[in-house]
Order: sequence, then structure tokens, then C-alpha cells
Amino acid sequence: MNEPRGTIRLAALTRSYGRTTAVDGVDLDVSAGELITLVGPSGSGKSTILRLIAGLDRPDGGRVLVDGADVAGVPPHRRAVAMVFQDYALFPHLTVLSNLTFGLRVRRVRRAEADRRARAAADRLGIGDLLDRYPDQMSGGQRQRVALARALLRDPSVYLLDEPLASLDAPLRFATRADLLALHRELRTTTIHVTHDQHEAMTLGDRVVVLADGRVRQVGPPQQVYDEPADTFVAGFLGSPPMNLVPGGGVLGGDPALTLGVRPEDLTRDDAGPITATVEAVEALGSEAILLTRCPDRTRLIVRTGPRPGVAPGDEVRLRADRLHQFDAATGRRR
Amino acid sequence: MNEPRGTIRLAALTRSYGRTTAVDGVDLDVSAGELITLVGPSGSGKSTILRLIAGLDRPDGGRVLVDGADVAGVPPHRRAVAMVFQDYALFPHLTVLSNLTFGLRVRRVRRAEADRRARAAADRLGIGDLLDRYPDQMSGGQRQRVALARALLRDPSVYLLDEPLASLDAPLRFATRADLLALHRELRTTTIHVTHDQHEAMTLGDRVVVLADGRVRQVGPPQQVYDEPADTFVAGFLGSPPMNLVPGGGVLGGDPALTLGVRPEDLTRDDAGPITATVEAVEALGSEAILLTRCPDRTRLIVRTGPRPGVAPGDEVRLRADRLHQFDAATGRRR
Amino acid sequence: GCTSGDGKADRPGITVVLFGDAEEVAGYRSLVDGFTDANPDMDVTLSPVATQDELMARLTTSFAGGQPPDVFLMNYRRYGQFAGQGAIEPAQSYLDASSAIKESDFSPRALDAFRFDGQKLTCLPQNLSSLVVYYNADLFQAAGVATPAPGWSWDDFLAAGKALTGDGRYGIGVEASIARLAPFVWSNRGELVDDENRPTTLTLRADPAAREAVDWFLDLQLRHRVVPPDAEEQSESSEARFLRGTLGMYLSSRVAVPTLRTITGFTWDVASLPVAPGGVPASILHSDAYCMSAGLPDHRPAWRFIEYAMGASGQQTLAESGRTVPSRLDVAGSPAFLDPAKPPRSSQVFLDAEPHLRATPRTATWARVEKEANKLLEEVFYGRVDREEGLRQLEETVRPLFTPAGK
Amino acid sequence: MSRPRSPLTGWAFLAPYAIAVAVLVAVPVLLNVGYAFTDHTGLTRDPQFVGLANVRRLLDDRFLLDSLEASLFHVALAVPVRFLAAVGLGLLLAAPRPGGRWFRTAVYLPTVIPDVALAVLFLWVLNPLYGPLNQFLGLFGHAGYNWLADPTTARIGVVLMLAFPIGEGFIVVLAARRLLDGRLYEAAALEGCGPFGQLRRLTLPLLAPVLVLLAVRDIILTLQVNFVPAYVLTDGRPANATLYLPVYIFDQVFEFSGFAYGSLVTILLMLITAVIITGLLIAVRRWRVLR
Amino acid sequence: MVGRWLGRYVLPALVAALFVAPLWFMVVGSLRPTGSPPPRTLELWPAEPTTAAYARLPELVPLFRYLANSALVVALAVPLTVLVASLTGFGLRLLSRPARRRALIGLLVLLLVPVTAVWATRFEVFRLAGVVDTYLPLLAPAALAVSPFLVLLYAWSFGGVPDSQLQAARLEGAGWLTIWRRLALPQVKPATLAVAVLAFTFHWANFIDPLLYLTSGDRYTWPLGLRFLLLLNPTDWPLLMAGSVVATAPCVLVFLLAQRVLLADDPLAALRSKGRP
Ligand SMILES: Nc1ncnc2c1ncn2[C@@H]1O[C@H](COP(=O)(O)OP(=O)(O)OP(=O)(O)O)[C@@H](O)[C@H]1O
Ligand SMILES: Nc1ncnc2c1ncn2[C@@H]1O[C@H](COP(=O)(O)OP(=O)(O)OP(=O)(O)O)[C@@H](O)[C@H]1O
Ligand SMILES: [Mg+2]
Ligand SMILES: [Mg+2]
Repeated sequence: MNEPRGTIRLAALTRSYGRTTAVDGVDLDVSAGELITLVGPSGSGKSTILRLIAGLDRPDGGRVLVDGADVAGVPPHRRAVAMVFQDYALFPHLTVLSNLTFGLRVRRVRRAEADRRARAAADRLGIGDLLDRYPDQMSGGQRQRVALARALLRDPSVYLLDEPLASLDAPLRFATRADLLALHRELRTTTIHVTHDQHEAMTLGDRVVVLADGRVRQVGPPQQVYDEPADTFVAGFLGSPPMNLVPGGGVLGGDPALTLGVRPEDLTRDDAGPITATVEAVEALGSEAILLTRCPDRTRLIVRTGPRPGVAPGDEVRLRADRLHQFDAATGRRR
Repeated sequence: MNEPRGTIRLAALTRSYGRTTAVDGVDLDVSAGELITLVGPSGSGKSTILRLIAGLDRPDGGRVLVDGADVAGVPPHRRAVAMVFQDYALFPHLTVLSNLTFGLRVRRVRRAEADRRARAAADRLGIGDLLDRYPDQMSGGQRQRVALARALLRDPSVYLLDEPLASLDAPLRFATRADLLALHRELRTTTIHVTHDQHEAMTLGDRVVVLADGRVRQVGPPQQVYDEPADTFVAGFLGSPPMNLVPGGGVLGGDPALTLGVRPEDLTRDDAGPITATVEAVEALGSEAILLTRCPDRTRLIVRTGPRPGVAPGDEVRLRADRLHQFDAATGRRR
Repeated sequence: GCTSGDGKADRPGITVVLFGDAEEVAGYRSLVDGFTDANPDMDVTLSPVATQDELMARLTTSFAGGQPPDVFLMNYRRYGQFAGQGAIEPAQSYLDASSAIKESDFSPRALDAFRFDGQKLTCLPQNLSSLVVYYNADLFQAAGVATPAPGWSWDDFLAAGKALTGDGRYGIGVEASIARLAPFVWSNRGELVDDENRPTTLTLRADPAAREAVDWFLDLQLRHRVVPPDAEEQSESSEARFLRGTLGMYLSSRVAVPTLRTITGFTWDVASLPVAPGGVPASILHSDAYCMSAGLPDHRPAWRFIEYAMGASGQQTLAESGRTVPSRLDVAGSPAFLDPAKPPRSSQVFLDAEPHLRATPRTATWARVEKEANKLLEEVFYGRVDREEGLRQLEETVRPLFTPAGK
Repeated sequence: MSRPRSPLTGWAFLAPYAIAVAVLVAVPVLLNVGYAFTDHTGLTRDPQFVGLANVRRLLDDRFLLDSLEASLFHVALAVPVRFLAAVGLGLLLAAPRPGGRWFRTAVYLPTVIPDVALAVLFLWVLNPLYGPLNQFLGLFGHAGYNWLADPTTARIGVVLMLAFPIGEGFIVVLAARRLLDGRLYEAAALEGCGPFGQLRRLTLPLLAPVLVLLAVRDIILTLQVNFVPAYVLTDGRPANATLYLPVYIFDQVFEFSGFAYGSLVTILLMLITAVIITGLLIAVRRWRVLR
Repeated sequence: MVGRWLGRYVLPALVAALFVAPLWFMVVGSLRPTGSPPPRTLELWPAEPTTAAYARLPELVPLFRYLANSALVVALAVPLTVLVASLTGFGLRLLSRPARRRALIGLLVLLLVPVTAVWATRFEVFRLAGVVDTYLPLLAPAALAVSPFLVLLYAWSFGGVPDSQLQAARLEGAGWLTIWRRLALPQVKPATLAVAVLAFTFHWANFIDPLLYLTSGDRYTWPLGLRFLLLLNPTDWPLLMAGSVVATAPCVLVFLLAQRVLLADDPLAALRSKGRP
């Protein structure tokens, strides 16, 4: 109680399903008002962590502390937690309005008052004119916003968002992401956001948590994680195209005990560069281009250049590596 | 029959569901061996076009010609078409191996031979060790690859791929995309690939088709579509972040009859630039950064810069627009 | 204990379970109404069921569950099962002590059938009926055959049957069952079972007199074809046929009368069963009796109901239905039963048969014996199996059923 | 499913049912099992323990053999007929088509006819002279049968009657078929699978769990419950050809005061049902029906 | 094209005709005049239809009292059946996978118990509870959801409600009973309808329970009443058929009301158009 409202601490949290350990000794501190992003490959335990925090699932080991108190005995509906589900979990037999007022009515808010609050939340998210629709009469983006509005009405101390933007197309996702950010700036409610989108991972959170196989691989501000990945997994996972990793150093400067990495944008074309490579394919992305190249020792290197790079498959280029990352070849840890 | 095998021609193809016209007079020629990409917002009719080509759905109007012959009367199981469904459509009661050999067995290939070919296809896509699993025992990415492998085994004259990479995480998507490309280079089978991923739209196809509301908005090589979008819709749709569009020209140089557009990467910081803007947010993406800025006349401009741009929210920057796009303000068409 | 009167200890209440079709039940209802009018201090719960099978199900359940009805109506061919288990409170002592009714009021033949141990009355029979011949007088006239006269013989009977058969009509309609067969066996001085009181087998083949009667009975169908054959009988029962006027003679008991009274198109009457050549007149008893469940704390209310039902007014109510012959001979001899205004004219036949009535054995397993034997007799009668083989099978199959199970 | 809720919640919802089962099924059944080893007649209240006497009686009861034969014949014929009718019609009528609802309604309707009414109706349908069935056969120049007089035709007649009330299975097949993902059929079509292949390779395997459940249920129904109409229609005739086990039990318990013996035959019936069903489940175990 | 037409309409229509035939002949049979023999040819409609048989029903048996009793029993038993089946089905839905398998096996064993095993012995239970000759014993099957099958039907339908919805409702503060009532039940209306129709048919036609556990003739239900007609004059087919029609008609009616949703091409759409305000 001496900590501010909305802090979350996960201590050695563990949850197994049969033989798979979905969450494996996760420690994490989230401070009040923080927006934290959880990323990791599919099946790395992201959703499970959210469900443990919400009380929808019980840990096999470890503890969840909210505002400093262990919440093990607190049932989900008494935790001040709002969750937006990966599949929205709207109630298909209810109109949008009834979906929004469901929780209020369950908590015995009077109908008029519940309607008023639901309308306010809907207006805020620009779905005020959809209140009479059923979920299956709306687009993904609209459903997404209904789910968000429902969560807003809870006025919780923690938001848990499970890939809330996954099924939106690019422009809509771009817009909704901005909405989410604006909302968080305004409310300053502690938020845990799960995503597998590179862009979201990099831009949304104050900090990003990279998970793999139920374990935390790295926690830190996005740019820092990008710049100094803790191990080869994080290096390969964050960034698109991913970092070039060369076991034993190879063309980047050999050292059998190390794996060397260089990000595609840190490989610069330089006629005096030490690396020679043959272009195999050019992916023009409009705003930039990706060269897929291969060195004489068959190492593949991905190079990011400006748009219209002026090379064609088969051409030979010379490259300079600007910022090298060093990892232990055996453990994969950053050196 | 005088055209080569695998050409597809859609002529004034139309399909309505109730009051929504999912496909609205689409004309398209795909030449043999071409890989064409279909992009468009959700609900623009991409899947419907594929289903019409496959014969899973009947057009209300217009024709589908394969190799020059109208296929209206040919049932789907007699069309030489392989499709990867948006939701995979794996057979839940069969193991991966049986899923793969399903079509072969239907076409009376002997079991040993069918198994051999299925194993080869599975190995090629890295799912050779999953052959005994059932679909519900696999992750989304694994299922996706099974669906791809199943299509590979068909040896059809046309591949129809409906967002085949949508549920893969970034590194896997990157790798599988390269596989797909290599495969197409090797087999040279006509392929129509639906995606809503910017990156795929730009890199995969020989040509890209942009759809909206069931109509074709633009067809052409990706770079050309990116560089010379036919209207404001295409301009806003392709590219992430999207093109800055300023109705009436505004800060970009006023002309009430025009909408002017400039891509984020074509806005360069230049202390002598004509445009003044205040930075509202900086999204550091690791390899680059996005500045969200606002001009004095409240026009928002998105600017793409290199990583570590060295500005903070609230700073003022001066910008230069390098390549302007001009659209008719009334029709949205390119001028 | 008796919990049927729960909460109404001040008013004795009894439950009466009985069986019958819709019209019979209506008759019982007026009987009960008469009783409660006369005894306003008593509640009677009338609990009718349709068939005897259902009656048995209802009784078994309630006996097994420990809440049997106070009074139940039961056919004498089935009461042995109950009496053998001591489930019935013997009525003799109540009758002896009764001031309302006395033993001599009733047909001795009917009473005898309900003396389980041969001495003491177990239940009180409310009616008696016998197998008789209903005949279509118009058909007889048209065929120029004399109408049956008292004491007519099997040969007269068969001759009439032959004369009436033809043209889609049949002379005789009779069910293939032990109960229909028995009076013919007895008339021919044969016996149905080896020992009346402790039967161990049917003697349809072993007893030559019985065998003769059986063959004669089967010949009606198998040789003379004066009885509707299998498919015809299945399509339309003899009773329906008789009602329609396409059957000359129909063998049944008094039960048929209410139905036959709906006939408007021709005149019909009733005659006694024909007598075997050199034989004796015989018929079979049909009777249902009121029984009291054993083990109830107080049998007096039940007995009061039985006294009323067996009393003159109760029996009269019953007689008016026309369906049964009252077991009270004074009522049976009164116009309440013999009402000349209603067919059949010769109802006296039922009373005349009374001295010649015989009952089938009353052992605990008789009901089962009869049921299984009927099924097999039907097979023989309709020629579905060979006569000799069929009869042998019948006796063999049924024999083990005589020994009570588990003893 | 995971443990998204305390594991007790689900059981708590089951509690009322469990109590009802305990009071209304478990206790009566245990009583019944107990009675099987006594001389209980149903008419007295002091049954005596008689050990295996009833079992010995069971072993040389010729009627029981008849009854067993009748029941097994009945199951062997009725279950496939009812099952095929329900599944076939369910699949035939599942596809949307104008008026489809009325076709389905028609198939369901006989199911709502009360047992007694159905039996009475079939007394007429099977009537050798007036019955529509024989009249129908007459259209093809066939003389027809005296249905209820011959053991075999009587049994077939009962099966025919029971082929009509199949509405419950029919509805389940309809619903299950509709739940199948249409996408799978499209995928199969693109794999070169025609309508028949789709039925064989998709519909039937995908419906397998439901079908097995239906078959299990139908076996139980046929062996144990459906006898009411048979009881009214034939009552064991002719010559015990339709003396199905439940009819025999009913007769023993309620007509012949063989309460204890009837209880024993009831146990036998239960065992037979269990054996048949276990056999079925083992035969189809590779379909992953119990997954 | 012809083959397609045959498969889509002609064959189904023939099947439909075959299945409607029993009911049709029942109605036709009830409209014949009393006393005339059954026709020797297929009669699709009686020569002189009459409702005389129906008029005689109330004279022979207390028709309206029996029907009212039946209606009372059904009015109590059907809701109880739906309640028990849906609560139990929901409970199954909530169980973990292994626990559910155990419960299912339990249900299967329950399904194995022959009805004959409990008829007589249940009487003892009812007597101890002092409810013989009341309608409570007739509600016993309802307390058992009529058959485990109906419970399975519900469990199966509830399986279609995703976990995430249950959890979302949980987070919204709803208790499990609220979730069952406000979230799960409204989404499985076709199942509820199906269970209600099946339960209605069962309770309406229930013959054995009233026979064994009701003693007062005044409390009888119609199936018992029908039996009293069965023994009457054998040429009175019309009367018997009229009795059967009366016994069947309510079930048919209830079913016809339900089939709009139950048997529609798309049950969800049919539901929706009803559910909408
Ligand atoms: N209810 C469950 N039963 C069994 N295994 C489960 C269950 N829920 C999750 N798992 C397993 O736990 C692991 C983590 O699952 P989780 O849903 O947390 O992954 P995720 O990171 O959210 O993945 P995604 O990005 O695909 O949503 C996976 O291996 C999954 O198969
Ligand atoms: N079976 C159907 N019934 C009714 N409407 C349909 C049906 N199929 C598609 N539609 C409608 O047709 C339009 C086009 O749908 P389609 O599936 O082709 O879109 P899409 O471009 O593939 O979208 P997405 O990216 O979401 O897959 C949508 O408005 C959709 O709602
Ligand atoms: Mg997840
Ligand atoms: Mg699509």
C-alpha cells in the first residue's frame, strides 16, 4: 500500500500446461502509469502472462503482486484489471450498447447511468453511431474499438491488451495505434501491451520485454534493446529485416569464440569496404531497398539501402560494417 | 488454346452478396508464369476474386477465362488450381502427413509414392518432423506451412495464395517469403498472391493490383505504383507510414484544385527548407525514426529520418519536400 | 404403514384401484359416488387403470414400495399370485361378522373360485360371467338354420357354423386361448391339468377326452374353416366382424354386451355353449373380486366400501352397465340385470350357466401359464405350426412354469 | 481447456444433477441390484437373501433365451436402419434449399407421436388386408405378408415402426453437419475431391464423434427403451418372437411377481448393453472419437 | 440438371411424404364415421369426414381434466428440464479436459441404466418423501434432464462459446450464474429450443410414471386417459385415432413453432431476427 496505485510485480512466475512450460520463472516490475510492451514469438507465453495477472489462470509457482499485495486469492472480477482479448471476446448476442453496459449492469449500475457512460466511451472512440449493431455486423477495426471502449468503462488500475491491433490493416492499425498512445498519455493507467508487430514493439512502450519459451530475454527501452540486444535471439527477433548474424565472425572478422552481428542498415556500400558480396536479389520497398547478398564464403548478408540503389542481381558490391555486435558463440549472450 | 498454359483473364467480373458488391467489374490479365500480388483494405474483395477463379463461388456477371477458355461450367475439383486459404483449411481429423497426401490419394497416387512426395514437400518447408501431429497440436505458423506444402503437392497451373504469411512472426515470414520467391523462380507457375502486408506487396510480385471496394484502382510493377500512385487512395494505401496528403496544397504550395502529396521519406530536414513544423512525437524504430510533426496551419506531416534524428517533441524543424505528387482535388485522380 | 390418508386422520380415506375401459370406469365412478353419498365421512380415491397388465404394474409397485391400495379389483386367474404371498387380507372373517351382506347372497361358484386354500374366502367376487354364444339371428334366418336351443350339441353348433360360412362371412368367431378352449374340454369330460389343486402340467394331449375336445376346437379352423383365418382375424377382430353383421356366432363373455348393444342393423341374441356329444354342459367362470391389501393397520374402512359395493344397491349400479353378471344372485335375477327392454333377450342364459361354471386353477403361477400357453395355442390354431408338434411344444414349454420360481 | 476458473465451479454446476442422480437413479438401482439376490416378489416387504438361486434359474430359462434372441435380432436390425435413416436424411436435407425447412419438419414429425399412438397406428399400417403397407406391396403385384403372425416379419414390422421416430438423431446430424467448416469442403474440392469423395473423406470422418455418440445412444434406446410401442404392437407375439428383454423384465416384475428375477435380468440387460457399446467403442477407437 | 433437381427436391419430397404419412393417416382415421369398417383401399381423405369422434371423447373420459393435468405437468417439467440440462451442460463446459472426460464417462454409465431398473424401486424413495400421488414424481425425469443426452447437447453447444468470452465477462464482474444466464444461455437458443421440444414431447407422452406414481384418477394425465379408450369397441377406430390426435397435436404444435429456428437453413440467422428488438 505504500507503493503508488497500478504497480505490478511478477516474482518467479511459473505456469505449465502438461509438459510445456508456458511461463517459466518470469520476474518483472511494472511501475505505475507505465506502458510496457511484451513481444516474443508465437507460443512464448505472452497471453499466459496476461491471464495470470488478470487472475483468469493460476500460477503453478511464483507470485503476482498488484500495488504491493499478493493477489493470489483475489478472483478476477475483484481485480481492478481490464483486458482486451486477442479475439476481442465481444458478446455476439448483444448489441454494441449492451456489450458496453454488460459489466456496468452486472455491477448494478442503473440503466440510465450505464447507458450514459457507455455512450460517452463509445463517442470517445468514434463508434457512437454503431451502438445498435451486433458484433458480426462490424469490421475488425470497429470491433477492436468496441472492445477497447468496454475496457475503458472499467476504469481499472491496469490495462492488459492482447495483440489488440493484430487484425487491422496497415492504415487502420497506424491510426488506432496513435489513438491508443493518446489515450495512455491522457489516462496514465498502467498498461501491458502484447504484440508481435515490430513496429508496435519499437514505438508503443516505455519499455519492451522480449520473451522466448516463457522466459524473459531482455527488458529495456526499445531503442536500447534494439541497439544492444542481450543475446542472439533478441538480436534476430527485433528488427526487420533481422540482424545479420555470422557465427565465428567470418567475413566480419573471424573469432571462433564469437558470433558477430551487424544490422542491415549498418552495412554501408563503400567501394573501399572490406567485404565483397554478390547481389542475389533486390527488394525495392519504395522508401528504401533491401539487397540480399552472398559473400564468397557463402555467408548471406542483408543490406538496407536507400531507394533506387542502382544495382542489379549479379552485381558485385563492397560493404563496410559500421556497428558490430559481439555475442558469445556458445551461450549466445552479448559480450 | 493458342495462349500458353496458366494464363488467367478476368473480364468484367462481378459478384454481390446481398447489398454489398464484393467484386465490381474487375478486368485483369495475368500472363503465364507471372506472380501477381493483390492488395487492398479488408473487405475490398481480394478473397472473393480468388474464390471466383477457383470456382468456389459463381460470378453474378463477367467471365473467368483460364488458358483462354471460359471455365464457368467447370466445378472446382476439375480446375487445375491450388489454393492456400486465409484460415489454412487443414483437415482437423487428419495428421499432417494425411493432410498432405489427401489430394494425392484422391487422385489415386499409390500410398508409398504419395508419402514420399509429401515428405519431400514437408522437408522443403521445414515441417518434416511434424508429420504425425494433428492440426490442433500446431502453432499458427506451422499450420500455415502445412497449408503451403499441401498446395505445393498439387502441381497446378495456377496457385492462389490468400494471405499465406499472415500469421507468421517476422523472422519466419521473412524466411518463408524468400522460400516462396525461390519456388516461383523455379517452377514458374502462375501465382496470385493476396496480402495486406506492405512489404510483401512491394517485394513479391511482378505486378501489384490495388483493390478498393471491389474495383481495381491500379495495376503495375510495385515500384511504379509506389512512385506514381494513380489516385489518392493508392497513394495513401501503399507505403508505411503513408503518404502525406494535403488537400488544397497548403504548406506544400497552394492550389485549391489539387491535392498534393509527399512521401515521408521525401520530406528532408533542411534548415533552408520552405516548411516549418513542430515535432509532436518521435517514433524511434531502431533502423530509422519517424517524426510526427504539425505545421502552423495544423496540417500534420509525417517525416521519415535516419535513426537517432536528434530532435525531441516540441522542437521546431524546417523541411524540404523533394517529390510532390499532384491529384485532382475532386476526383482524387493523379494529374 | 398406511400413509394414504396423510394429514386427514379425522376422515378415513381409502384408495381403490381397479381396471376397465372408459365406460366401465364411468360405472365405477358412479358406484363410488353412491358410496360417498351414503358414507359422507369417508374419502374414496378412485384409481382406475385400463388393462390388467397396468393393474399389475400399479399393484406391484405400490406393494413393493410399501404403500398398497386399501382395495383392489382382481381377476381370479391372477389373485393366486397375491394370495400365495399373503398379500391379501382374507375376507372370510369380515364377511362372517358382517351384518350388511352374507355369504349365501352370492353365487357359490364365484365364491369358490376365491377360496385360495379351498376353505376361507380371500376376496369377494363382484361379478360372474361365462363363455356364451352370441348369434346373429337374421343370418340364421337367412340361411334357414334353426336358432340355437338350450342343450344344443357340438354337431348342431358346427353345422350352423358351416351353413353360415361363405360369401365373405364366417360362421364362428372365437379367440384361440386356453380360456375359450377350457369349457369344451370340460364339456367332453376332459381335464385341462393333471391336478386341479396342485397342477404340474397341462393334459391337452395325455387325457384322451381333452385331446378330443382340443382337436375338435382346432378343426373349426384347420379343417372346417368356419372360423376367420389368420389374416382375416388380424385384419378385423371377430367382435368387429360380428358387429358388422358378417359373423354368425361369436364366443365371448358378458363383457361384449355393451358394445353389442350399439348394433342397430340386425337382431342378435345369446345362447349357452353347445354340449359335447355324450358330455355335460360346462362353461368357464370369469370373475373379478374386491381384495383388501394385507398389512394395513385398519381394514374397516376398506371393508365398508366392499360391503357397499357388494350390497344390493352397489351391485345394482354395476348391473346397469350391462357389462357383467352380478355375483349377487338376487340382483342377477332382478330386472336390473334381466331388463327385457335391452338385448339380449335371453340373458337368463348367463344365470342358467351358473351351476355348470368351472374355474381354472388358482395357483400363484397360473397367470403366467395361461399367457404363455395362449401364445402357442394361437400358433397351432392358425396353422402356423404343425398340430402335433405345436401341442407338444406347448405342453413342454409351459410345464416348467407350474413349479413356482426359486422353490 | 485450461484452469481459467477454480476447478470447483464446474462441479458446483453439476451438483444439482448429481444429487438427482444419487436419489433417483443410484439408490433405486442399488436397491434393485440388492433385490436380485433375494426371493423378493414385489408383493411382500420382507425379502429373504437366497444367494445365487436366481442366477441358477437364469441359466436354464428358455424364455430368457428367446428373449435374448429377439433383443439381439432387434438391435442388429433396428440400430442400423434407424442410424442410416437419421444420418442419411440428416445429410441429404442439411444443405440449404428453398423449402428445406419443411422437408426437415416432415422427417421430424413422427418423432412427436406418443408411443402408444404410434403403435396403434402401426397396428393399422401392418394390417394384412387393409394396411397401407400391404396395399403398397400390392401395387407391385406382391401378395403382402401377414406381418404380425410370422416371427421374422413381426420383428421386421417392429423395426419398420421404429424407423419413423428418428427425429432426435436426425436433428443432431443436421446440427453437426452445419457446424462443419465450409472452407474444408472448398479445400477438398480444390484437392480434386468430388461430392462422393467429400462425403467419404470429410463429412463422415469429421462427424465420427457425433455419429458414434448417436450410435451408442441408439443401441441403448433400442435395447432398453423403445419397447413401449413394441409392447403395445405385439406384446411378445407371435411365439415370443418379439419378447424383447425389457418386455420380459416388465412381465417378470409386474405381471408374474418375479421382482427379484426381473432385477437380475435387468442387470443382465445392463451388462449386455455395456458389452455391445464397449465393442463398438473399441471397433472405432482409431477415429479419435473420445479425444 | 435433371439429376440435380431430383436430388434437391423430388427425393426429399418423397421422403417427406413418407414421414408425414403416419400422421396424415392418423388424422384421416379420426375423421371417419364410427362403426364403418376400415376402407380396403388407400383412402387419402374420408368420403364423409366427421368430427363425431372428437365430440364423443369428453363423454367417455374426463378429457379436459386430463388435458389440464398434462398441461400442468408439462408447464412445470419442461422449464425444470431446461434448467437442469443447461446448468449441468454449462458445468461440463467449465470442467477441465480430463475432468470432463470423467464426467462424460459417468453420463455414459448413467445412460446405460435401464429404465426398468428404477421404476419400482423409485416408488420407495417417493413414499419415504411422502410425495406419492402428487405431481412431484412426474418431475423426477425433469430433475434428471430427461436423459443425459440433453445434457450432452447443451455441453456441446456451450463449447461454442469461446473461453475468452467467459473470461471477459468474468473480468466485467459477472458471477458464474450470471454468465450462465446472461451470456451462455442466450447464445445457445437453438439448443434450448431443441431441449424444450424434446422435453415437451417426453413429458407430454410420459405414460409409465403417471401410471406407477399417481393414484388419484383425478390427477391422471392424458396418456393414461388414452389407454381407457384403447379397450373400447374395436370398430371405434375413429375414436382411438381422435384420442391419438389429441395426444399428438400439442407436440406437433410445439414443434412447428420451434422448427422456424431449429430447422432453418441458418439457425443463427433465424435466431438473430428473433432476438432483435
Ligand atoms: N490452455 C492451454 N492448454 C495447453 N497448453 C496451453 C494452453 N494455453 C497455452 N498453452 C501453451 O502455452 C504456451 C504459451 O501460450 P500463450 O498463449 O501464452 O502464447 P502466446 O505468446 O500468447 O502466443 P501467440 O502469439 O500465438 O498468441 C504455448 O506453447 C501454448 O501451446
Ligand atoms: N459469403 C459472404 N456473404 C456475405 N458477404 C460476403 C461473403 N463473403 C464476402 N462477403 C463480403 O464481401 C466483401 C469482400 O469480402 P472478401 O472476403 O473478398 O474481402 P477481403 O478483401 O478478402 O478481406 P480480408 O482482407 O478481410 O480478408 C466484404 O464486404 C464481405 O463482407
Ligand atoms: Mg497469445
Ligand atoms: Mg480475405
